[in-house]
Amino acid sequence: MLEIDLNQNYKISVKEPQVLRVIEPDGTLREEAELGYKPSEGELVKLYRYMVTARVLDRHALLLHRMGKVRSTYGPHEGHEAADAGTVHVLKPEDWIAPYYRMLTALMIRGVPLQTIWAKFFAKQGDPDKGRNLTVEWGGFAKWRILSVGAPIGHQYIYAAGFAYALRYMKRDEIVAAYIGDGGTSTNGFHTGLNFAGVFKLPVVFYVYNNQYAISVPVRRQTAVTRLAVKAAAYGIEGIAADGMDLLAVLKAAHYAVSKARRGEPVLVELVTYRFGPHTTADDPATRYRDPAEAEEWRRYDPIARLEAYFKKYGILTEREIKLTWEEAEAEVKAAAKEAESYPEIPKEWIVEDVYSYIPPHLREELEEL
Amino acid sequence: MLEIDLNQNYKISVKEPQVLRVIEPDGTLREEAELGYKPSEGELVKLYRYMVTARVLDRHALLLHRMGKVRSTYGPHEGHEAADAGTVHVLKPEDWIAPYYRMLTALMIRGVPLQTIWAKFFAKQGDPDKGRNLTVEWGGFAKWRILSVGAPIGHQYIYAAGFAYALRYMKRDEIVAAYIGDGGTSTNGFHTGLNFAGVFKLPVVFYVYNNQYAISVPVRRQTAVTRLAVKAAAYGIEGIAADGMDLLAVLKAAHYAVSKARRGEPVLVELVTYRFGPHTTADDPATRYRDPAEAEEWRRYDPIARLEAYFKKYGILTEREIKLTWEEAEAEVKAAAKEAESYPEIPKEWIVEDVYSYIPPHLREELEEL
Amino acid sequence: MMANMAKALNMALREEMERDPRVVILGEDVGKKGGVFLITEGLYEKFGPERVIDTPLNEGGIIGFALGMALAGLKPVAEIQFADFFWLGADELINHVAKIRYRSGGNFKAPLVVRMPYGAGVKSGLYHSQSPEAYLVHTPGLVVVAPSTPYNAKGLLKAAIRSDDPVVFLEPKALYRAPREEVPEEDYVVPLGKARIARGGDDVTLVTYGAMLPRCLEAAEKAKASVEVVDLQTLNPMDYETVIKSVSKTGRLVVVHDAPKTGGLGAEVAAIVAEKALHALTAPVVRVAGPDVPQAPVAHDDVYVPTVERILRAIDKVMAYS
Amino acid sequence: MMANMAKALNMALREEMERDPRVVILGEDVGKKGGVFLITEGLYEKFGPERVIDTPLNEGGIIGFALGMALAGLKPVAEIQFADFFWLGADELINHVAKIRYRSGGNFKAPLVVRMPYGAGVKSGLYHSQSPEAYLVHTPGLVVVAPSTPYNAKGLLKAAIRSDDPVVFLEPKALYRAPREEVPEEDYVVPLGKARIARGGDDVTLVTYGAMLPRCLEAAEKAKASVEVVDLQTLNPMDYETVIKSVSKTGRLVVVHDAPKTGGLGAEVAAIVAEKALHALTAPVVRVAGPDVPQAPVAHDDVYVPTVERILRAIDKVMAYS
Ligand SMILES: Cc1ncc(C[n+]2csc(CCOP(=O)(O)OP(=O)(O)O)c2C)c(N)n1
Ligand SMILES: Cc1ncc(C[n+]2csc(CCOP(=O)(O)OP(=O)(O)O)c2C)c(N)n1
Ligand SMILES: [Mg+2]
Ligand SMILES: [Mg+2]
Repeated sequence: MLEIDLNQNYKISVKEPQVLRVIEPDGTLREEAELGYKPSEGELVKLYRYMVTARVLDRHALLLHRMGKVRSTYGPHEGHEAADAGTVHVLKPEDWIAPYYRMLTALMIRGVPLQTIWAKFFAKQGDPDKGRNLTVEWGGFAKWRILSVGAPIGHQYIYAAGFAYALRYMKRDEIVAAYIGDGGTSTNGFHTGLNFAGVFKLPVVFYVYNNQYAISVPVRRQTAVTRLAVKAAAYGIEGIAADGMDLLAVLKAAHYAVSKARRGEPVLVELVTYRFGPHTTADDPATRYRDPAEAEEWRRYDPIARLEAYFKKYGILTEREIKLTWEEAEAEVKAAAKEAESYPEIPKEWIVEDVYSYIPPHLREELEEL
Repeated sequence: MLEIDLNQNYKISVKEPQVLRVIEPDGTLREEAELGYKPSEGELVKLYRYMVTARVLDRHALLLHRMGKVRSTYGPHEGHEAADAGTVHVLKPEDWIAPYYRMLTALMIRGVPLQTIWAKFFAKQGDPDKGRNLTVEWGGFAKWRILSVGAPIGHQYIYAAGFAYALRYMKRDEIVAAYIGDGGTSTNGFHTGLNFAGVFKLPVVFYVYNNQYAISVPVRRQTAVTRLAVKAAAYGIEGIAADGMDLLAVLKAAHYAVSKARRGEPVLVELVTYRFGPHTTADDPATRYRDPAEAEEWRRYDPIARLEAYFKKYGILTEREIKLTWEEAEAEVKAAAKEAESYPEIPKEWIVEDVYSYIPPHLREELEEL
Repeated sequence: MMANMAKALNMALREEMERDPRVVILGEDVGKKGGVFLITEGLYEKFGPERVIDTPLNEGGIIGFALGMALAGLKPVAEIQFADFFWLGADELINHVAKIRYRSGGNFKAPLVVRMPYGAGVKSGLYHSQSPEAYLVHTPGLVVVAPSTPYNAKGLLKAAIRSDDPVVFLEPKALYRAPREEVPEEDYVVPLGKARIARGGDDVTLVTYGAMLPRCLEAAEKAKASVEVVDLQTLNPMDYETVIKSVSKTGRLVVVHDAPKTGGLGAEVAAIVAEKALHALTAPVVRVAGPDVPQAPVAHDDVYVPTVERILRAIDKVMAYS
Repeated sequence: MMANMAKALNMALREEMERDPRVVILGEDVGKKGGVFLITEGLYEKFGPERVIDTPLNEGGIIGFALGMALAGLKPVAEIQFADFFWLGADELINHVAKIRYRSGGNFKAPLVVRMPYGAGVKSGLYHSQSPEAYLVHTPGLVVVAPSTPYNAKGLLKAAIRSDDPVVFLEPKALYRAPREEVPEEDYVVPLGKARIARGGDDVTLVTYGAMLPRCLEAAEKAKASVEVVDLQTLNPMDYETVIKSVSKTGRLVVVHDAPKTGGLGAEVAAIVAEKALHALTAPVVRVAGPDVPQAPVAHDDVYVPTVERILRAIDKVMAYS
């Protein structure tokens, strides 16, 4: 068959974005990436503290899971701290988060008490979810303006769009920050959330945490594109990418995206990061699908170590202050765990609550029989 | 809040493709669009005849629907003739079509007898679907290598990808041409079909018939992009666009796409066209959602009239030959309808066939009771 | 005024939108076109594009978007063009809408309505005829409603919109244009969760709902036996007490629906009676339902849908016992 | 060899892939990882990436892709990581896989297998615990299978792969690592469409399947009455004759499953008996099932899943009648 070609004009062409980076792995600020948005040193230090607390919490949760105290499976957060910190910090307190599951630092920043998180992990009273969910499902954190997420991946993108539509309809000046993983970009939720947001010009920022894997599936098996931000093209919205382990880059990208979203221009923001731990406590990457050397490579970019290097380099925090931060976090996290361990168990009767706005007769009958 | 901007380098950028056109509305060949792929005059005339037969069949089906002979609802084809003709012609007979519902010309080219189509429209014996489907659902046309399509929009894109994977796995040198409408681009089938095809580098050409509407919903309400081919960017595959009412442009674009697909490079091809009729016989655009003047505007681009102008201009067919073509088509279509009307009705017992590979006992019992 | 069911539903939507600015409508073609069955006719013109929203073609999108709206405090009424397409939004409906109150410990709720035309009887093949009520009833968290007359259609839809729980509202498309009846122009609701006795009788209890009601009434009329017809109206949570009361009186149960028999709602009704009122039964239970084939082949639409004759045969069958 | 169910399933897959090059596996993490429950462990290494295919994260994609493969003549075995996520592929499974033979007048067929771990009992919350069998059984065109032991797991999966019809294969994840039993390394199949008497008895018929079998056997063992346990194995088309034969002997029926009660498969079993063997019943039917709440809250997983005690109470209840 005769080979033919088409003039370039008749083909789409796409240019991938560069990945925004502000802090080099060794802590040096990049010159060409001068920040338009300048957080104060105080803000950065505050965010750093949250990141440290989240990491300590995360590691402690793994420990308590091994001891059988944290119920069900647990999904580690390590590597995502800067992405959470930067994206949540640029929100106003009235704004909403449509989370995905791996977002401990976000909870810290939103002010969820450590006890509440432990209560959830232990499935005890004090858990806003009433002990119904896995540790990785944040069902009932309405008080902190965190929308409800269940395990099936994707739905948060589309309900975030609907929620944002309603906010605008009610003339509330609030926006939604929605989150998903790289694996999640293959879902219908991703496709339809972005499509609706594009059509209705909704005040939503859509974040993709590209941590290189969906459980064992590497991102190159998830999609043929190499930069996930490119997917914005299909929805007529803007796409940008930033180093998700670089707090300053995340802040800058997120601030830009949020200010666009407030004007009714949704943005897709890819944050490039790495999942340092296993997918969950039920997973073992090293023996199955991932070369441990790879994780070591990525360790260079660790969001917390990087921030510490930056702080030290520019005299923002001393070695001692850093050490103290870790120690305080450790103490807080442990004290909270201890407190939550003493919370009462979830009573049996709660099983039939909240199915409906009332308890229908058949559920009362069924409860009797249990 | 401080307004900031990001350097262009950190944003994706997309260039829409131009829409390929070869024949001007008045029949003149465009100079700059010289064909790399040159069909013979004989081929073009043959395709033209199929297009005419399809249009006559389409109009006659509307008539017989009004008379109550064509069952259920009917979805007119008018405006899609060139898109079908060009895209099917470039396939080899061994290749497969994963159709959508509005594709009469494709059936003509694949050699489906008119009687068979009428049998289907009348829901009589001789219908490969055994009278089970709407006129717009092509369920059982395996003999003509047309895969099965039911009403729910989108699924054809994903099974086309799976089918193509299997072809390659079995080392069969065949490809799949899959079709969808502009409305269909919003579905999960579209999203996941293209995504899988991109990841697995499958021999599929994905056509989008952008006929400007999904029932009453205009394409600008379907998506924020203005050129649907751009959606290819999200899947790491190539996207091109052509005038879907210009047979030569369709042939050129389709030939290019097919030759890429044979090398394992899937392509998304947008064919820009118009749905001249109502969505189906149950629809009435003029009084509800579409200005009749708009359809008149688009009439300038009518694929058949355009081809006739081109034929006359370049001496390929005379006025008389054209007239004859219509008359012959008319006669054929009517004769076939008459024949099919005499086919026997579908027997009651068929209702329980083909649910499974055998008739299970409970279905035998249920049949008894009917 | 005299109205058919399509009009009655349209009245309900209009009145609720007038009453409560939080009520919005979304779906494919619900705007200028007024929906493919014209249930939303005139609402776009009256309430504008912000409240009557044509969406892109994605059922998961429609239901998920409605979920988001409901979480934010609106009262969305989503239309799925045909019930057969709710499968493309099954995750959103079954995994999220139905479970969000539960999974959030009551901290979120999703009081929305998903309207869907359902049922065979209009020769529309395998993808414009399905009756998915059994799937939905097996989903805790959803309220499932099926009106059967213009009067209860209006009253039930208004109740659904005012409900604090998510309601799937299954509209029997075969009855949209069935004969008109008097439908008050005033505000009224038909309460959710309550069956009604559509016709009194002593010998046989016919349990049905939605599209099958007229056929059941006709069969009851024609039968030699005295037939009581129970119209469930709300399919979940079901008013089983009304069913049991009736069967306790008649001793004979026939259930009629057009969804396929196996695993259909008839099974649940039969099971409840076999559990709670077995002693009252003088005859085996009979289910008159669609056969277990895809619902419903165009050429066999008439054969597929339960006919008055089949219902009468079932009545004769249970009357043979005493 | 001695094997648990996970291993038995792995053997079945391996043997079928060796026997027939048309058999391919696809799903999320089925490759190097061997699936989240390791059911496909070692197959990627043995058969390579063309036959053991990690897919992008889209259940409609997985099922739809498998459908395309089956149409072309392959024998795909698709894995849905948890049954709870089949909802994201419900259109592909219920509207297309199940109906393609019918809608094509027999000109196409889709002999594929969709494997899904299902069921509560492992404290995994609302989205890793669901038992969707009733939804699937209500879908003509699908064969629905649930193994209950390592032995029948292997034999049924092999039969499913060789079937000419699409099979949904529901794997009771709570039993994956339950005690091992002898599983022949030779080729054998357990035929589809046949129930088995897992334990003989005279007073009560316990009908169950999948994950609930061990609990039913334990209850039968402990009960004072003589209990016959029917293991359905294939849920649709169901071997109702075996059920009726047993109930005709015992006169008492208890059905046990962990899906929510309302509209569960227990309803269908009860209804069949109420239709075809009402005269044989000396006691009301009793269903022991999950309560009608999302399946299943982590903190209440133990309360949610039918316990041996609840089954024993049900046996006592029906034994009170004679
Ligand atoms: C719809 C759906 N399918 C499958 C799963 C099982 N699952 C849980 S997490 C996961 C991978 C998600 O990867 P990604 O989106 O990249 O997020 P990450 O875990 O890497 O943060 C999968 C497949 C699920 N939760 N939902
Ligand atoms: C999943 C699904 N949702 C809704 C419908 C109802 N429906 C039938 S055709 C149609 C519009 C399709 O528009 P498009 O894809 O542009 O194709 P066209 O009819 O314009 O050729 C809709 C909404 C459907 N068939 N399937
Ligand atoms: Mg990931
Ligand atoms: Mg269109």
